[in-house]
Amino acid sequence: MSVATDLELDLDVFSGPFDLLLALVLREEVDLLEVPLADIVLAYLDHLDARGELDLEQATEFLVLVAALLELKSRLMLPREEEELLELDPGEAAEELLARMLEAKRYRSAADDLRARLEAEEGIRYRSAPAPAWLKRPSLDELDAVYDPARLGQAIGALLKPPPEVSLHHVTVHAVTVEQRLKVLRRLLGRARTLSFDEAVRGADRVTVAVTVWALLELYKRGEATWHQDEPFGEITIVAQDEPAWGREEQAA
Amino acid sequence: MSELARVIEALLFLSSEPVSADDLAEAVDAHPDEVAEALDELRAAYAPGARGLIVKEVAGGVTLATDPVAEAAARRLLARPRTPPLTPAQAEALAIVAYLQPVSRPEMARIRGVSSDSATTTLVERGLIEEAGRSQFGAVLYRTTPLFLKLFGLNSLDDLPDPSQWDPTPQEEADLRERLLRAGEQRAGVAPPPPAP
Amino acid sequence: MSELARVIEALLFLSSEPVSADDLAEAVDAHPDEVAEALDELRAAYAPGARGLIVKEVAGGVTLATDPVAEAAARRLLARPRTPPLTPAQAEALAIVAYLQPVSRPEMARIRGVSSDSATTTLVERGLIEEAGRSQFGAVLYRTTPLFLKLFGLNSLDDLPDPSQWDPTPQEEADLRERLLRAGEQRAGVAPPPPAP
Repeated sequence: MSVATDLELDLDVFSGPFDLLLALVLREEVDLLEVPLADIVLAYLDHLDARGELDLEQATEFLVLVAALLELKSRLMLPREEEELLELDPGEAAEELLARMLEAKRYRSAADDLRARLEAEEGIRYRSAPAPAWLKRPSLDELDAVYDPARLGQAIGALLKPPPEVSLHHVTVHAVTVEQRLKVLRRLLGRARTLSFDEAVRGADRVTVAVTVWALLELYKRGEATWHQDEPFGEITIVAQDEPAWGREEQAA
Repeated sequence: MSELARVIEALLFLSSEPVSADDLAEAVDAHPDEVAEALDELRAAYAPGARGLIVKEVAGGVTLATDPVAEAAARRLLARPRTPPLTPAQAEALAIVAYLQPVSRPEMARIRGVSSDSATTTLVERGLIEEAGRSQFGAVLYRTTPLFLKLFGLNSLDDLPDPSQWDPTPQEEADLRERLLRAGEQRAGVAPPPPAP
Repeated sequence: MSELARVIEALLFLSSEPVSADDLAEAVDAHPDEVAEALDELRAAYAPGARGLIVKEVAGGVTLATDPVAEAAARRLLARPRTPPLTPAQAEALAIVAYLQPVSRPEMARIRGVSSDSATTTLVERGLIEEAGRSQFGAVLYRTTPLFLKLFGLNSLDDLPDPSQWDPTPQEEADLRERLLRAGEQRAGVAPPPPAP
């Protein structure tokens, strides 16, 4: 069972299975900016609690999907132009910021003006009762055609085409699992008792690096390895423990 | 004109239904005698022949109505069909009704993948479609009107263009409805789950 | 009151939307000058304070509306407020649409610095703005509706004041620029570069 179909969400902006939310976000029918990702993680933890066991396959999938959503959301929150702004020299940046502040102020004031206008119209009501139907009935004889029937054929023809399938490709592009990374780590630790994290993830993409960290946590939990890092951003050294479990790889799943 | 008569004039103007003397008295927070007096004042102001409007007593209360003097002009103003260009949503809703009639709103929503309520309301207002009874589930059904045929220059519904012109995979006409619904469900869609990693 | 003024009064009463002078002239089959004269006659008959109704010029046409004197009673009779006030977010989103239309949500978000999605949805629901096609990037564009003009007492969008009147004075602008420049230099000079991810 995939976590995407398995995980039921009940958020303010959305209620339903996780995969539907993904599809809606990708089709821009749900605004990712309004989706609280932390709540999704909490829902997932509840989901794990309810199941009472950790399905590594599912955990990996969830991690990858949420990471992709996080990246997407952070990009939305920091539009590209903001990045460009950071690269401007202080003078240019000040001018750019000034222009934006002026623009924002202009429309805030315009908003105040509109509200004042609406208030001034307070108490003025318009009649909304429809005119009697017998007065509105047109005489068909005097009418000319104004619409092209082809418009209807086109409209119905377009509706007959099924839409292209929503591609989740770029969300699930890296299908790396915790088990795969566990195998790699165990193999490496089987050869050398000490290992640097950089070696373990050499040439790997970011998702693989993230999943490797997850696998490392798993090794630690099982008492198969410890690791240490002497300073922030420094090298992480992984050390195999005395009671190695190498060779029992398949059992872990 | 007294303020009470002015207020009552405004209330009669706003209300699409005749208003009873009791309701008027309650709304203006005045004694029924005062309301009756104000109504007399209004009737005098709208004496037949004086204005374009008249005060009418009908079952259930008082109402403002137009004087027959304006009937011909009113027909010219109101009986002219409004024919602004159709929006994409309106064209789709109208096409569905035209080809599948009678058809219900839920069915239209399933085919388009989104609700067509405002498009449908506009099409009814413009007289292009009208209600045609109810489905077995109680949903209002719609069909096109004679005005629709006229404005599209069609002699009958048989003259509707063959959708296979615009449809890449023409099939028998009989299953048009079913194919539309299938495509619509995909559109509204519950997208297929992403491939498992 | 002249017969022409009476007929026009009836037409304004019947039509649910403001009627343009051209449409009136066509409906009553009279010269525009005669219509203008009859409208003056009507305006005099409905001079502010005289009646419960007033003649309003909104949304490109003429219409009858109630005098505010009747508002309290109208609220009691119809049991609903005329129109709820706008929140600041809704007013800002509406101002941007009013001045920049057609405009997309991303553009509104860029100007306001925050997403305007829920404000936009509410404005659409209240009929103040509507969709106006799609931008070249596929984003839905918005424009204001005739109802917007009506409720805000505007005859056309040209009646909106020039927004540059709210811009700061050159002196204020120079001060602001100076302050921004200083802040920018401090950031660039003193603060450490952002940590690598």
